[in-house]
Amino acid sequence: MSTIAPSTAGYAVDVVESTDGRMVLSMGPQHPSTHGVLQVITEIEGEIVTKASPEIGYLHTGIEKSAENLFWSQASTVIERMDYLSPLTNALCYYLAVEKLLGIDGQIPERAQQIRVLLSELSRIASHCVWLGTGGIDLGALTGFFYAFDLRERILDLFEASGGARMHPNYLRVGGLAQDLPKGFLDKLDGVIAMYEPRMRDLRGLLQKNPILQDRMIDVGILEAEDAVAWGMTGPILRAAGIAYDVRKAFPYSGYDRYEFDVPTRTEGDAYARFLVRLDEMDEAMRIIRQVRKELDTPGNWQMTDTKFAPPPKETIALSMEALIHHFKLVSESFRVPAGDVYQAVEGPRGELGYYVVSNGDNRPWRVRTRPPSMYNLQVLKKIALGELIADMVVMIGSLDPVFGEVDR
Amino acid sequence: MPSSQTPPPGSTAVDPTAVRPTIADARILRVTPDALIATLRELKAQGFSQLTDIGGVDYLEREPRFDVVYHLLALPTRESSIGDVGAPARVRVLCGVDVDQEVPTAVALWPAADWAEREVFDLFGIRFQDHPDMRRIQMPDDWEGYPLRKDYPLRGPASERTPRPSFALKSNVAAGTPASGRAAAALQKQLLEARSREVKTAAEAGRTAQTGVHPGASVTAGDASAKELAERPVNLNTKDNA
Amino acid sequence: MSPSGIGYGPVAIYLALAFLAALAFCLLPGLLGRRKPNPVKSEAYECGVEPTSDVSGRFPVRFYVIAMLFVVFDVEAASFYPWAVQMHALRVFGLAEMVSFVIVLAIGYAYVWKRGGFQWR
Amino acid sequence: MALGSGGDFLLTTVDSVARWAQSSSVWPLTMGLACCAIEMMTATAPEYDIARLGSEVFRASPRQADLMIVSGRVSKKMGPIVKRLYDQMADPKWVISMGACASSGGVFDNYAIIQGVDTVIPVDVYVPGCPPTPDGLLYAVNLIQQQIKQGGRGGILARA
Repeated sequence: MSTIAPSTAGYAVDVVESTDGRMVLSMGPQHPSTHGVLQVITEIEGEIVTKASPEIGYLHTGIEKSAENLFWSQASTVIERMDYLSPLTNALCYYLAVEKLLGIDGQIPERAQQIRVLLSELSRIASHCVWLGTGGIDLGALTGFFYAFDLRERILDLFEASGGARMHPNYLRVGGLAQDLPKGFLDKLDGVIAMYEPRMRDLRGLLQKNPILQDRMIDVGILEAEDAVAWGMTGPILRAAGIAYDVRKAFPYSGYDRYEFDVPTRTEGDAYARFLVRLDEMDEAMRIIRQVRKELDTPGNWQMTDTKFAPPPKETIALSMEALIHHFKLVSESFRVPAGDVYQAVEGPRGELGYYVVSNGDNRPWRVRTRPPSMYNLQVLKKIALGELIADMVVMIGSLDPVFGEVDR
Repeated sequence: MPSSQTPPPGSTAVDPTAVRPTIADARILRVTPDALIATLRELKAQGFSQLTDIGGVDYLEREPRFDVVYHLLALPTRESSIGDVGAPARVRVLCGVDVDQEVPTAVALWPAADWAEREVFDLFGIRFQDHPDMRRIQMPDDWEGYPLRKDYPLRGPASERTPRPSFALKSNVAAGTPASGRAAAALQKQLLEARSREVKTAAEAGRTAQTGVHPGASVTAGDASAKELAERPVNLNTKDNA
Repeated sequence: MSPSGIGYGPVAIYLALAFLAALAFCLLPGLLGRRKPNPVKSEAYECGVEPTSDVSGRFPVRFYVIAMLFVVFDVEAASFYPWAVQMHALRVFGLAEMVSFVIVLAIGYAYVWKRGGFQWR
Repeated sequence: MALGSGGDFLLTTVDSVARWAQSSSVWPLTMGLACCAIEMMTATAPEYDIARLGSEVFRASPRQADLMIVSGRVSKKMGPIVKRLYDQMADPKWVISMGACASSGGVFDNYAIIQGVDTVIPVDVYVPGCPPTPDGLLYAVNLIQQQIKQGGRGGILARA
């Protein structure tokens, strides 16, 4: 009985058979700048990459199998841990799909939709902060890492205030939220909004017109609009190639059509274009947050009152018998979702994050298939890495911004 | 694990895709594997320029058993503003596949299909004809079985289950973390004696003697292979360690 | 003792001490460190997997060109130090000497630049 | 080493100096796996600043690292690689199993995840949390420093 998988010799290392004179190098699972456990088997001739074959699966967690064995509302625990840079976007997309299957997607209260929009824009900024920080470190810009992570810290305080945990707050539920925003939340939010503008000015001043970064990023990993679409690109990479496809504009969900924001695009399609698109996206996200902030002052219902899905308020459980029965039934055997299948897409920080959820009428999902934007974004490395210097491989991986919890699921 | 009430008979649909809730998220097409490539090529000609995802679903009792789901999106392929993009049309092509039936690959139409098809093969066992690199993508290369099939146990085959070491071994105190000054030192001395007794017995059993081994951490794995490490029941409350 | 009185004694001691310290840092870890060899530890480290290909293949010539250029221009930069220290003492003569030195090397630099020696591709 | 009492005194002081030096600069290995890796990075960021414990230099190669922080879930495919990295680290070495997934498989009790990295490599400190807060990680590094100072691996006397 082997307690661990067999030795590494069996891995797909001999995939790239080395033609004469070329060295096969494994930019392996443990590498300072692969942003996670990615193994790129590169065949190099001197400094030029002649063949790059990314190998993934080193963080395969079987999340979709686990989700099939959990109740509908429990499954969001494992699903949130897929894209751990913006967990709320995953949970939001999954719950929107379930609400569509239940047919209650029109009855989500206003305030719940506003808070969902607020939190997914905040997690977009937090995720781009991590991309900016680690991308800067790859190119030697350490100060950017400290500035960006400090801004992210303030945003994580908001998540901690909302759901209780910094990264995986588990704050969403079918039909709304787990609880209302705590008392001091809106003041903290005002603090973040006030702090954002000067901090972004510092970050742009540090990195945007930095000649070293410009030399390292311009004309590296070029991807035209045609190839971007064929390789399944969505999100900042597609918009850096010139196509302004944003799921929040194309298929508005959770009340996004009420806010105006525009979709930044570039046309060069190289690493620097993606850099600029993501920076502008952070500003657009903050623009939405300011609009949502105005709406949050009016209190309202944060959870559907239909107790078939939402547990009754805690205080009523001790008082009324059927509230206790509802609560017990929901907790012990969850609710059932009518049979059917649905595909729901959401604009994640890395692109179109989709959930193809199939239910056979049971109280557990039959199948939860995730459309992982990071996997398709990463796959294009095979194409754009050919003929580039091996030092630029680091810049390309950073500009594709893969998150390996989502790539390997 | 959630309670194991089995759903009342008849309340679960064998083929959920046949039951069409009123959700207008995409146009649905159902094809068979031999008509698949023709349909995809025709859809691509109609303007569905992006294959956003290929997913597999295992409907256990349904005939055909598997579904390979192609999600297509009609995106413009050159620079376009938000207005040009508008609300692109979506199509979902469901391709019913039997257990040992092969599906033609779509890599020729969209290069994005490469990894997606490898993943469907890796997790469902559905092979794709003349795919450039038909290998496992998520699981180790020599893994038996296809994990996302409904008859594949959640925790994997019994042979792969790693034994859970006793909690005593894993507690921080056993790992030498000092509770507090004097108590910690006393505890450490007791653990050291327990450890050295156990090491002595191990030494008599012909194993190499290890002096000064850190309490709690079992022998450094350098010389003991991982398999032996996992099976050695290092348990503080065994009889002779009392 | 040389006429200026101090002589090179202290310099020699200083160099010897530096050399001994360096030697100590190299040898002490080897002596005092523990030996716990295991088969995997002696193998080459390549990001966690077995090394994919032996490195005995021929290196492209481009590496040698870059190495030679670096040596030439680095030594050139190093030779500025003695002049910089004694700049006032050497006055115009030193300046003329250094300018001619730089011009000669600048011609070589321009030639290499035009021939594309610095471009990797 | 058969030394007179004077020799013992000399060696124990050298040993305690060696332990002090080793415990005040425990260099971790950059091996970020999943969500815990992001919290590990946040621990190096200015808010929590692991530099105060002397561990901010994250070495990329196991040859120069003393501490392996297993930050995230270890999949069956990654298991042998974690084991190989551990074997290639120079002695004395310590392991922090960061987070519930590394310590016991966490919420993923399924076919893909090794149920606890201590079935693969010996672990010194387990950090609870999913992911643990950065100050949880700082406390774990602090525990490692105490373990070094109080005996066990490390120093020059303990040959193991």
